[in-house]
Amino acid sequence: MIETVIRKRIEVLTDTALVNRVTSAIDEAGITGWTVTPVQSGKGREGRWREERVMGTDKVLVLTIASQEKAMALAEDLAPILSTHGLLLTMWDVEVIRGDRF
Amino acid sequence: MIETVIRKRIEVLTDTALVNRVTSAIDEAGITGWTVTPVQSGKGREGRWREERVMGTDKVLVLTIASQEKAMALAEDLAPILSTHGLLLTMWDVEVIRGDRF
Amino acid sequence: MIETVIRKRIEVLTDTALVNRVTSAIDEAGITGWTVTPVQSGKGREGRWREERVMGTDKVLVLTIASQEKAMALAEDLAPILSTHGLLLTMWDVEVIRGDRF
Amino acid sequence: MDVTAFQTFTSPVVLFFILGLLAAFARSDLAIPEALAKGMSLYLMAAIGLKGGVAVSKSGLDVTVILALAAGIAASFLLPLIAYAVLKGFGRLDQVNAGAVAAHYGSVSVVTFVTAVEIYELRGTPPGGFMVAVMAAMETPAILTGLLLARSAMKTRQQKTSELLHEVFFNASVVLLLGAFLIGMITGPSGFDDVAPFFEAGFKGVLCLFLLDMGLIAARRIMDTQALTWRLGAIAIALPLVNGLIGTLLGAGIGLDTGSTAALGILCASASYIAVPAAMRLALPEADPGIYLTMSLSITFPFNILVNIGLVATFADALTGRGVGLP
Amino acid sequence: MDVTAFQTFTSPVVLFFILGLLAAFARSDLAIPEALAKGMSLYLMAAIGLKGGVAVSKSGLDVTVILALAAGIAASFLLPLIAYAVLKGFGRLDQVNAGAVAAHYGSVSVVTFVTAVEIYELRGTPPGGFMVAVMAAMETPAILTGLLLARSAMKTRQQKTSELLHEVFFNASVVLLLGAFLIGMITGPSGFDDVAPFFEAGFKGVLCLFLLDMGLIAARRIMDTQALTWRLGAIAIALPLVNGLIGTLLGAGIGLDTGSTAALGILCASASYIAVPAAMRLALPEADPGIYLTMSLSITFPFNILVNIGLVATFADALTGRGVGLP
Amino acid sequence: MDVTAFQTFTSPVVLFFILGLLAAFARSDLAIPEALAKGMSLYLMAAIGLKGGVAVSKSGLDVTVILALAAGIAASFLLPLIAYAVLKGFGRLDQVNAGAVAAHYGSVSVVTFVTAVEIYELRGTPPGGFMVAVMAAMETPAILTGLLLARSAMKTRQQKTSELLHEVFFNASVVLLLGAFLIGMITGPSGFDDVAPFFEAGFKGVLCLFLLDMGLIAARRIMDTQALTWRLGAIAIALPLVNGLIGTLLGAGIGLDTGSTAALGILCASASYIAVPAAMRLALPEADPGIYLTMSLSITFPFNILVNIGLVATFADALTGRGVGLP
Ligand SMILES: Nc1ncnc2c1ncn2[C@@H]1O[C@H](COP(=O)(O)O)[C@@H](O)[C@H]1O
Ligand SMILES: Nc1ncnc2c1ncn2[C@@H]1O[C@H](COP(=O)(O)O)[C@@H](O)[C@H]1O
Ligand SMILES: Nc1ncnc2c1ncn2[C@@H]1O[C@H](COP(=O)(O)O)[C@@H](O)[C@H]1O
Ligand code: NA
Ligand code: NA
Ligand code: NA
Repeated sequence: MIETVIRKRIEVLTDTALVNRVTSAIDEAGITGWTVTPVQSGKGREGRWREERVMGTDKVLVLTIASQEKAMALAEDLAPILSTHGLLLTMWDVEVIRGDRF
Repeated sequence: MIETVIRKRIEVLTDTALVNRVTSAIDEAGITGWTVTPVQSGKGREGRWREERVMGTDKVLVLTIASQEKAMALAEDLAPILSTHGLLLTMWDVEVIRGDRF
Repeated sequence: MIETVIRKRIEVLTDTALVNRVTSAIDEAGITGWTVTPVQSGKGREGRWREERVMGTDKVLVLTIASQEKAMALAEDLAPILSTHGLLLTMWDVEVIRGDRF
Repeated sequence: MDVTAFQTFTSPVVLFFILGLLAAFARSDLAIPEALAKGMSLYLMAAIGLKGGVAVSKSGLDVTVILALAAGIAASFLLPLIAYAVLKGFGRLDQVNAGAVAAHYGSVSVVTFVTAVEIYELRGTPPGGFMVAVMAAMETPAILTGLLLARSAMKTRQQKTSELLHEVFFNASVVLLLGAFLIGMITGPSGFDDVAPFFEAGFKGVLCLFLLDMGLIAARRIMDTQALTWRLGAIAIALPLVNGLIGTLLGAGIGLDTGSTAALGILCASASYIAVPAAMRLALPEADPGIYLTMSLSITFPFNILVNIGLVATFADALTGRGVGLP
Repeated sequence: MDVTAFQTFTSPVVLFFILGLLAAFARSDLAIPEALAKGMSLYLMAAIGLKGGVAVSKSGLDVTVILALAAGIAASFLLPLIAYAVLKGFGRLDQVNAGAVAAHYGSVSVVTFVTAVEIYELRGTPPGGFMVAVMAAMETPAILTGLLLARSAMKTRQQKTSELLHEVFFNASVVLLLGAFLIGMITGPSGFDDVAPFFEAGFKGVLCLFLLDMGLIAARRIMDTQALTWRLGAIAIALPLVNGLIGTLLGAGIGLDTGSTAALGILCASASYIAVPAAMRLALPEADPGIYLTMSLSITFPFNILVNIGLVATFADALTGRGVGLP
Repeated sequence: MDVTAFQTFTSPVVLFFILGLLAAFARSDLAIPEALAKGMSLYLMAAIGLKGGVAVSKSGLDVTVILALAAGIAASFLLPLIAYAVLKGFGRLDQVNAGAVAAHYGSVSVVTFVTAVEIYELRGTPPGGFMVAVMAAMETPAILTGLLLARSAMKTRQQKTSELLHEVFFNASVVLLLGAFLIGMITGPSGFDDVAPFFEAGFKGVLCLFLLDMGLIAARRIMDTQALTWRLGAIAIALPLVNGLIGTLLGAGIGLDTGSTAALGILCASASYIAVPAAMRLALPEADPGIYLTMSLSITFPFNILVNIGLVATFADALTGRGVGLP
């Protein structure tokens, strides 16, 4: 049987304009990597956004796998801009294989 | 230390044609928002679908963060069309920051 | 109240070139289906990859819902190529409705 | 007919379609990005709409146009009835699936029409510009007939009728085709000149790449499908033959020129694979897309492109006396 | 003026914009894929840059060009001051939102400029090629003024100034416009001939599809918004009128020809909806995009396309004596 | 040579490439959407294939063509041997990475070829149409040599050979290039006329935007990479020089005209960055893409575009006696 370990998976929904800020926070937290996936549309307190990507208001989802401790450091670091910049952060426990990488 | 609270994350895989039905169910459940992410291809009981997006049979993933109670209301509301319309719904607990928003 | 059951959700980040290998492993594990979602960019031990999709080095995320047992069989099957081929596998428990399908 | 068939197979447009089919059968990884395929189909609809509108702004609307519109709408309403009977009887489909498939065969395929126009222009029998409006008018009536046929068997929460009608009348292709048609009528030939290098000169080249993609998709679908029986395969060949015949007779009957007669024939012969499947997903979710998409897209569409466009033209020649069409 | 207004509404470019507006209001699902829309805007910027550079390589740079650049930069720096006063006073916005909106109205909209050039060429008063460089130069100064106006009210972690300046000076549209302009100057008319079929012949057609998309987006946004008051709506009409007037006076004052005068007017009248919103997201995240995007994109942009391009032209005619422009 | 070098740097195609390099080095956010970049590369391959096929349908196939094909295939098989020796020795790579990189240098870059053809046409020495077939034939043999060289060091679960051969022979670019080539041969000049406005008139313009993207990608990769040593950088310049020399000698040796000789030279000089990396991901996952992509894409590709296309042409002139090529 292979062995799995528990790590945190963090997903941050962010404006494309802010993606560098999020990924550099990940780098600073000492996390090994991150992956950016596209987003199509959404609705929040500011109403719907849909086709505004021509206008530079499109969003992406940044996902990263990290140890509990680094994940909390990242969340701590991003917390102040979460509400001001309309970011959405969720995190949960996942099993990974070869957990020493993260 | 920042404080996190537990919320449900629900993801619904749905035909693009049905996305309005799903998002209005989310709105009706009183959930604050939702986010739509793209999907490329897949395989299910009906076989593979891959390049059929020109044909209006493409799918998307709708994700929403809600309280346990609202999440169950949403699941309840969508349950009848899950099998008839080929939707796929998964939900799990996540930690969020500023949980009062959801 | 609708009834939900617990299943495993597995997500594998993989080079587009290897997606057939991953999906056939899913098929062989007897899992009912899978869904492929796109990925935009990322950073790992090999550095950033961003715009190299013209070059055939783009990645996708393959997600599949399965019973605990089939999920472990899949993880077991993919384990040997995880590090050699730069795959990233995470899995966690989710609630699904109509769990008999999976 | 020999000439037509020959012309079909030396047209780059058709050859790119065949290349797509062969590449998919050889399991090549050749693929056109989704955004591009959608973009090309928007381009083709805008261009065909504009060209039709400009043509009508020159020729004016007359009684022939009204008759052609009426004939097209009637055909779209009624052709699903034949299809339904065959699908339930010979095809052994249940009521819901038979209704869903029937709707596809009453509606039309824009790309089949566009390819036919290209080939008919090469032959010297171009269809009238107003046939674009006929095509747009034929897209949706069949959906209503198909739903009526399937309805009594429907069990799930009903799609609100108003919602469905809205979806049907304001779907992207109807809006773009008719909108561009109107723009063409308003700007006329002089306004069109400005945009002609884009919408006219590029047209056939874009059609080549689009048909390459359609060939890839049609062939991949048929290789992946499990839903198709030989009976359904046979119907997917028979219906375009029969419907093409009916359409051509109808066109000749109301006095259309050769090219427009053939165009009405190919509109009746063609089956929708964009607008109708989208409507069926909403209104008849119990119907199996594996059946209706594979029939319309993987069998009827290639059959029309490779064989039936030529057959219908030959038949229209015979009925109208070739040379009547304005070259 | 009658002629101009009439020409505007028979131009396919404007008609496609109206089609987009109507389709969105009718809640049609017509949509242009994102990648395509981005691609079209890159194409338009490369083409307009190239054409401007080639024109300048023919005419050479002289004192008029320097004056036009100086006038454009000054306008971009100063126009936000007027806008800010109106937005805080009559518009009842707070300091941060007033500063953010003001930055949009000092900057420019590439597509408004491009559409105006098309229409002014039809009228026989084409603007000088150097106006492309003026447009590129006007994109960013307004951002700095807007930030200064909003700054004292900013509470969050400050964007590093160097980072922001970099973003502002190397943003995609400035780089592409100026880069293509330089390439046009280097290659000159002979080098441009090679690529003219792509960048020149296709231009108006691409603009049609792009404006179709802009119409869809502008109308959808205004239907979805909750942030807009009638006061802000009125300002979004008044500012392009006033700024257009100022710009036209400025152009005539420094002795530009009719077409270039009108072009400077429309640059002042237009509001950014790409570069400035992106900068505001970074530098003024507290400002509400629902306000600045809806004003610039859903009100000012359509008003400029449908009405103001014609008004500014008429005014420029009067000020410069029509016929001065080289047809 | 002066003339060639000068022409290279006033060609808009090359200038857009330089713009891309500079924009990326300045850390601008300019980017071409992925779908568009893929679409442009499909367009370029379809167009170059068609044009080659049409040219061959005019000139016919003769012994020269057979010789050129044989020479190209032999070069693709054998050039990796030289590369491998240098990479292991001077470059200090291990067996697996040396094999992987060697495969890239035996194969070809479609865009380098296409750019060279544009520039050679400007010089009055256009290569023969059959060189497109030579290019398609040279894409894959090198992959086999590279794998043989690396194989004994491979540890992981072997890719099934049949699977790999399939991937290699039916990969998208081979299928599209050869398919379009055959279509061009079948339809000939008359069939091509229909689609020429799209595939011919737009060609250089699309190439401009594509090279803009390539410049952005090449520069960003070299800024992000950590894998590159100065030894490998030097090899990435030396190999195209040596291979270009060998290819030109080969072309002159089998009696090709000036343009085709230079084209064979640049095919040998160019390194793959699409087909081969994809194959290596499958077959040699242990090899580091950071090495092979950075070398082929960020060093060899720009070197070929900016310098080597001109050098090879000059050398081909000398060997064949300029003026032999049909202008
Ligand atoms: N900790 C991480 N969290 C999320 N994605 C990651 C992480 N590490 C690596 N990745 C992704 O996996 C890819 C390959 O990683 P690597 O094998 O380390 O080069 C990267 O390009 C990222 O997209
Ligand atoms: N409850 C939610 N679940 C999922 N996504 C959300 C939720 N609320 C907001 N979002 C996303 O976050 C974006 C910004 O939200 P807001 O800050 O509320 O305007 C929205 O446009 C949505 O895409
Ligand atoms: N076990 C699964 N895991 C992930 N996605 C699935 C699974 N089963 C089905 N799907 C997705 O749901 C779609 C519809 O499935 P079905 O209703 O079985 O045809 C498929 O095309 C897949 O994209
Ligand atoms: Na039909
Ligand atoms: Na302005
Ligand atoms: Na080579």
